[in-house]
Amino acid sequence: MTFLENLMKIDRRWIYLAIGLAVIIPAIASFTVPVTVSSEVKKIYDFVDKIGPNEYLFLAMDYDPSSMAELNPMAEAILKHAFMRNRKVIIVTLAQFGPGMVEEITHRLASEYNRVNGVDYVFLGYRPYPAITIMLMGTDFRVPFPQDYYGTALDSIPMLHGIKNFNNVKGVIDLTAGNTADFWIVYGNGRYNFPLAIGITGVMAADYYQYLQSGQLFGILPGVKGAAEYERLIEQPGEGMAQVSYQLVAHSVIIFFIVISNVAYFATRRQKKTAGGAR
Amino acid sequence: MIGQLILNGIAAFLTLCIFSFLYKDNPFYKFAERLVAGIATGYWTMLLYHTNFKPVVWDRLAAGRYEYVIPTLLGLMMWTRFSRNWSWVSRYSIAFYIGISSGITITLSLYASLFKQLEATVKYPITFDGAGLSSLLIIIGVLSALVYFFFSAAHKGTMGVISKLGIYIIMIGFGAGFGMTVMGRVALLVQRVIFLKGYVNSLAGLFGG
Amino acid sequence: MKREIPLMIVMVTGIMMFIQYFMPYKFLWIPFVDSEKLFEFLNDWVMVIGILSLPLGIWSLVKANAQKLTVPGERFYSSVLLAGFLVMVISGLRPEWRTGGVHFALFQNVLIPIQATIFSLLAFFIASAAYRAFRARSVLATILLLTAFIIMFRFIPLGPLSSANNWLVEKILTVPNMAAKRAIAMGIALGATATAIKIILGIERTYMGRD
Amino acid sequence: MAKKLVILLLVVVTTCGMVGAQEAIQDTTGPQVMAPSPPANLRVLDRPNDAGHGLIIKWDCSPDDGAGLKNVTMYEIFRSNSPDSGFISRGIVPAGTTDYVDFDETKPTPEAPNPTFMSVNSTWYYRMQAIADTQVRSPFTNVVSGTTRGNSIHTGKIPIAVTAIVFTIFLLVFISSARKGKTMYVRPLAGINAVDDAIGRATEMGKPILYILGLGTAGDIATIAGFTILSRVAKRTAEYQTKVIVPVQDPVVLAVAQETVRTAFLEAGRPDQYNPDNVFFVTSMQFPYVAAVNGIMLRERPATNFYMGVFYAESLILAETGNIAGSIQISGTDQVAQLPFFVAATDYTLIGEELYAASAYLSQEPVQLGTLKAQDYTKAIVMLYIIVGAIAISAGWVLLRNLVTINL
Repeated sequence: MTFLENLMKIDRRWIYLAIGLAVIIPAIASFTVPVTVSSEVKKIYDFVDKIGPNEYLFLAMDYDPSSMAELNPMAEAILKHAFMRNRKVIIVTLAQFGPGMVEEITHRLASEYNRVNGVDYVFLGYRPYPAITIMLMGTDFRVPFPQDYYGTALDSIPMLHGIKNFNNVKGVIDLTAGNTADFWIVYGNGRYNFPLAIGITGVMAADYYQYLQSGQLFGILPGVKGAAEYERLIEQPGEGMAQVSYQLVAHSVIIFFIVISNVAYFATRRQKKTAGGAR
Repeated sequence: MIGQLILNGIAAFLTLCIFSFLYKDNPFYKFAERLVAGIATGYWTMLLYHTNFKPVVWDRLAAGRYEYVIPTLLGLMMWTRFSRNWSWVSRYSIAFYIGISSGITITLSLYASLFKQLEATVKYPITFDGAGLSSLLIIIGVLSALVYFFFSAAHKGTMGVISKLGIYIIMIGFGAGFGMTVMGRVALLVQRVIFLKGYVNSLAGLFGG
Repeated sequence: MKREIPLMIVMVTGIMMFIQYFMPYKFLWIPFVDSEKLFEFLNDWVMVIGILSLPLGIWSLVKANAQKLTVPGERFYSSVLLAGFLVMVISGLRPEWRTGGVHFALFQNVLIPIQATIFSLLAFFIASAAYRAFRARSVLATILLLTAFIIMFRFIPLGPLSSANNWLVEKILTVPNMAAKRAIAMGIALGATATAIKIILGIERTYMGRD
Repeated sequence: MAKKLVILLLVVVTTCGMVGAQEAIQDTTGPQVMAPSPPANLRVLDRPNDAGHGLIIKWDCSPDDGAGLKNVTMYEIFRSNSPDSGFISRGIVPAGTTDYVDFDETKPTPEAPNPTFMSVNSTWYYRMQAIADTQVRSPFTNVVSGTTRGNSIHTGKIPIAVTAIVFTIFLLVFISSARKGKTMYVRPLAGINAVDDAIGRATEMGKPILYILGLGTAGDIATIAGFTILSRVAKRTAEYQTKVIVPVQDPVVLAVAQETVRTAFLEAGRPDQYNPDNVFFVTSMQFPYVAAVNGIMLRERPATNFYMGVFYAESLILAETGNIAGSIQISGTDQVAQLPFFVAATDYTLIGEELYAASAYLSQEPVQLGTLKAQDYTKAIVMLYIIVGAIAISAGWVLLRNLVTINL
C-alpha cells in the first residue's frame, strides 16, 4: 500500500481532529485572518466615511436577538466607525424584540467612545408595522416617534433640532434578518429616494444582489463576512473577524481534505491502470 | 454561583461524553445517550400533558364540550394495541388519523409545491438582458429536471440527453445546498466550543483567583 | 368490519378535508357546519389521537429497558434511562415545571446541552462526508464536488478572484440551484398528491395491515 | 417580490397610537401646508372567498394626489359600528392606492375579548381622509357602510380543484387500463434495484437490517410511502429469515410500523417469526432519537440501513454514522434541504418524487404502475404550461400567470 492509497482510506478521525482544531485554535488564540474587501462593503464604508462631522446617519437595526450572531457585528462596526469619525447617528428598530439589544449595544459603544445620548446619537425605539412606520418617518420622525426610547420628547433633544425626516439625513443603513429590507427598499428608497444600504444574514444575501444592480441599494453587508470586511476597513477586529476566522479555517480544512481526497483518488487510479496494462 | 458551576459542569461533562463518540462508541457516550433518551421522553410526556392533553382534552371535556368525547375515544382505542385479539380496533383511529391528514395534504402540496413554484417560474418575462437570460435559463433548468423525473419513458435519445442535463442541474443544486450549509454547521460547533471555554475560564477563575 | 370500515373512514374523511379547502363558509352548504370550525375540530382529532397514543410509546420504551435490567452489561444503562424518565415525569407534575425545580434544571443542563452537542456533530460529519463523497469519480460526482467547492470558496480570500467567485456563487444560487429546487418540489407535489389520492381511494392500503 | 408588495399594500395596519400621538406635536418647521381634498366615490364591498370576516374598501384618489396641490402622502381609513360616532383608524395606505382590505378573523374568547372582530353578516361604517403632512388632513369623506358575507366557494382556489380532479381522472383511467392487462414500461431506478441486493447482503452477512422512518408523523405522506417500502423489505427479510430493526420516534408511527411488519411476516408465511420488540419506540425528540439510533448502528452493525420518510438535520448524522458502521445505505426523502446530504453520504438516494414512486416499483402491480403513468402525464401538462406561460408572459400576456396565482 502506497502513501496515497493510505490517504484514500484515511481514518475519519483525523478529519474530525482537524475540524476540532480548526474551531478550537481560533477560540483560544484569537488572530486576524486576511479578509478581501468586496466593493459592496467598501461603498458602505466610504459612504459613512464621507458624511461630514455633524451630518447624520440613519441606522435601522431591524433584527431580533435570534439573528444577533450575524448582525450584531455589523451594527458594532458601523457604530464604531460613526463614533470614531464623530458622525451623528439616528437609530431605530422595527423588530419587536430589538429594543433591549439595541440599547445594550449603543450604550456600551457610546461609553467606549465617549459619545453622549441626545448629542451624538439618538435611539428612537420600536414601532410595529414597519412599512407604515417608514412612510410616517418619511413625513416626520416625530409622527411615529414623538418620544425617543428613553421617553424624551424629540423636540427637546438638541441634536434633532431642524431634523425632520429622511431629507435631513445622508442615508439609511438597514440591518435585518427578515423582510424589513423589502420595506426599506420599496417604501423608503422608493418613495423618499434616500441612499440605502442593507446588512443581511448570509442566507438572504443572494436574494438582494439584484437591487445592487438596479441601483436601489448602494451597498450590501452579507452576513458575518460583510461584518468582518467592515471591521477590516475600520481596523477594529471584532466579532465578525472572529466568526470569519472560524469559518475560514474550517472551510479551508474541508477544501484541503477534498483536494487531498481527489489527488489520492486520481493517483491511485492511474497506478491501477498501469498495473492493469502490464498484466 | 457554586450551584450554577456544578450544573454547568454536568452540561460540560455530557458535552464531552457526546463528543467522545467521534473517537469511538464507549461507555460514556452510551451513558449520555441513555440518560438523554430517558430525560427527553419524560420531558416530552410532561410537555404534551401540560400543553396538549390538559387544554385540548381534559379542560374541554370538563367544560362540557362533549364533541371531544369522540376524538378522546378514538385516542383510547389506540390502546387496544396492547391486546393481540383486539388490536384491529385501533385501525379505526388510524383510519381517521391518516384520512384527515391525506385529505389536507392533497390541496396543501398542490398549492405550496406546485402552484407556488409554477407562479414563480412564469413570473418574469424572457428578455434580452441579464435578468431575462436568467429566467430563460431557470425555465430550461426546471424543464430538464422535470424530464429526469419521468418514469414511464426510457431515458434514451433526446429524452436521455435532456434528462441528463436535468440530473446535472439537480446535482448543482445539491452541491450548492451542501456548500451553503457548512457555515451554519461550523457555527454550531463554535457555540459548543465557546461554552466549554467559558466553563474552563469560570473554573480557572474559581481556583486561580 | 376489521378492514373495510377503516378504509371507508379514510375515504370519507379524506374527501371531506379536500372539499373543506374549497368551501370557506359553510361545509357543503350545511347551515350548521362552519367550514373553519370543522377544519379545526378534525385537526384536533389528529392531535388528540396522537397525544393519547403516547402510552404505547412509553410502554414500548419501558418494557424494552425493564427487560434489559436483567442483562448484566445493560443493567446500569437501562436504569439510567428509566430513572431519567421517572424523575422528569414526577418533577414535571409540579406547577413550576417550566421555570424552576428539578425538571427545569435537567431540561437546561442535560437535555439542552446534549441536543446542541449532537447537532454540532454535523460540523465533523459534513467534513468527513465531503472527503468521501466529493471525489471526481463520475460526471455527477464531479458536478456535485465543483459546485460545493465554489460555494465554500466564498470564505477564502483570493484577492481579485474573490469577486469573480462571489459573482459565480450568486449565479449558481439564483439560476441552477433555483431551477433544481423548483423541479424537485413540483415532482414531490405530484408524487405526494398521487399517493394521497391512492390512500383515499383505498388503492394504497399497506399501512392498514391484514388479518 | 411583486406579490409580496401587493401583500404589503394590503397589510392591515392599526395606527391608533401614532394618530393619537400626532395631536401632541407642534409643527416646528416649514410653512403651512394647504389641506388636500378628500378622496371620492368611497364604496365598501364584501371581501370575496372568505368566511365573512372582511370587507374591501375602494375609492378614487383625491384630486390632490399626484395632481392639483400634489401634496397627498397617504390615506387613512376609519371604521365604526355606528354611522355617526365611534370611528377608529383601521389603517394607513400610501398615496396612489385605491383600495384597502379590512379584516379581523380573531374570534373573541372570554380570556381575550376582541372588539374589532368582524363576525359574519355584521355591518360596518367607513369614512376616510387624505393626509398631506403631519397634521394637515383633508375633511372626512361621507360615511359608507358594508356588510360581511360568508362565501360558499373559494373561487380563487378553483385551479387547484381542477388540477386535483384532472389528476384523479388520469389516475383512474390508467389504473383501469392497467387492470385490463395493458403492460407499462417503467425505467429502472438504481435505488429500487438496490433494495433486493441490500437485503441479500444482510442475509449473507448474517446481520440485521435497520429501517428508519424519519421524524414525520403517520399522517405525512412521505412516512406512509416509507411504510409501503418497509412492508416490502420486511416481507423479503421474513423469507430470508433476516432480522429487521425499526426504531421509531412517534407512537402512532410505532403502531402502524408494527402492523406493517406483522402483516409482511404473515404474507411471507412466517407469522411465528415476527417479533414485535424489533419495532420499538426510542424517544420523541429529534436529537435524543438520533443519539439512540447512532448507538444501535455501532453496536448492532446492521448490514443495510434504510432511511425512508421525513428527515431534517439528522439526515447527515445518521448517514455518516451508518458509514462508520460499514452499512450499505439507501435513502429517500421529500425534504429538499436534506437531499444533498443523503446523496453525498448514502449509496443510493430516492430523490423526492422517486420516494413516492418506489411503492409502485417495488410492488410491480399493474395498478400501481398505472399511477406512475398518470403522474407523467400530469408532469407533461405542467411542462407544457411552463413553456406556454413563459412565452405568454414575455409577450406581456398575464392571464396564464394569473391562472396559477392563488390568492388565499
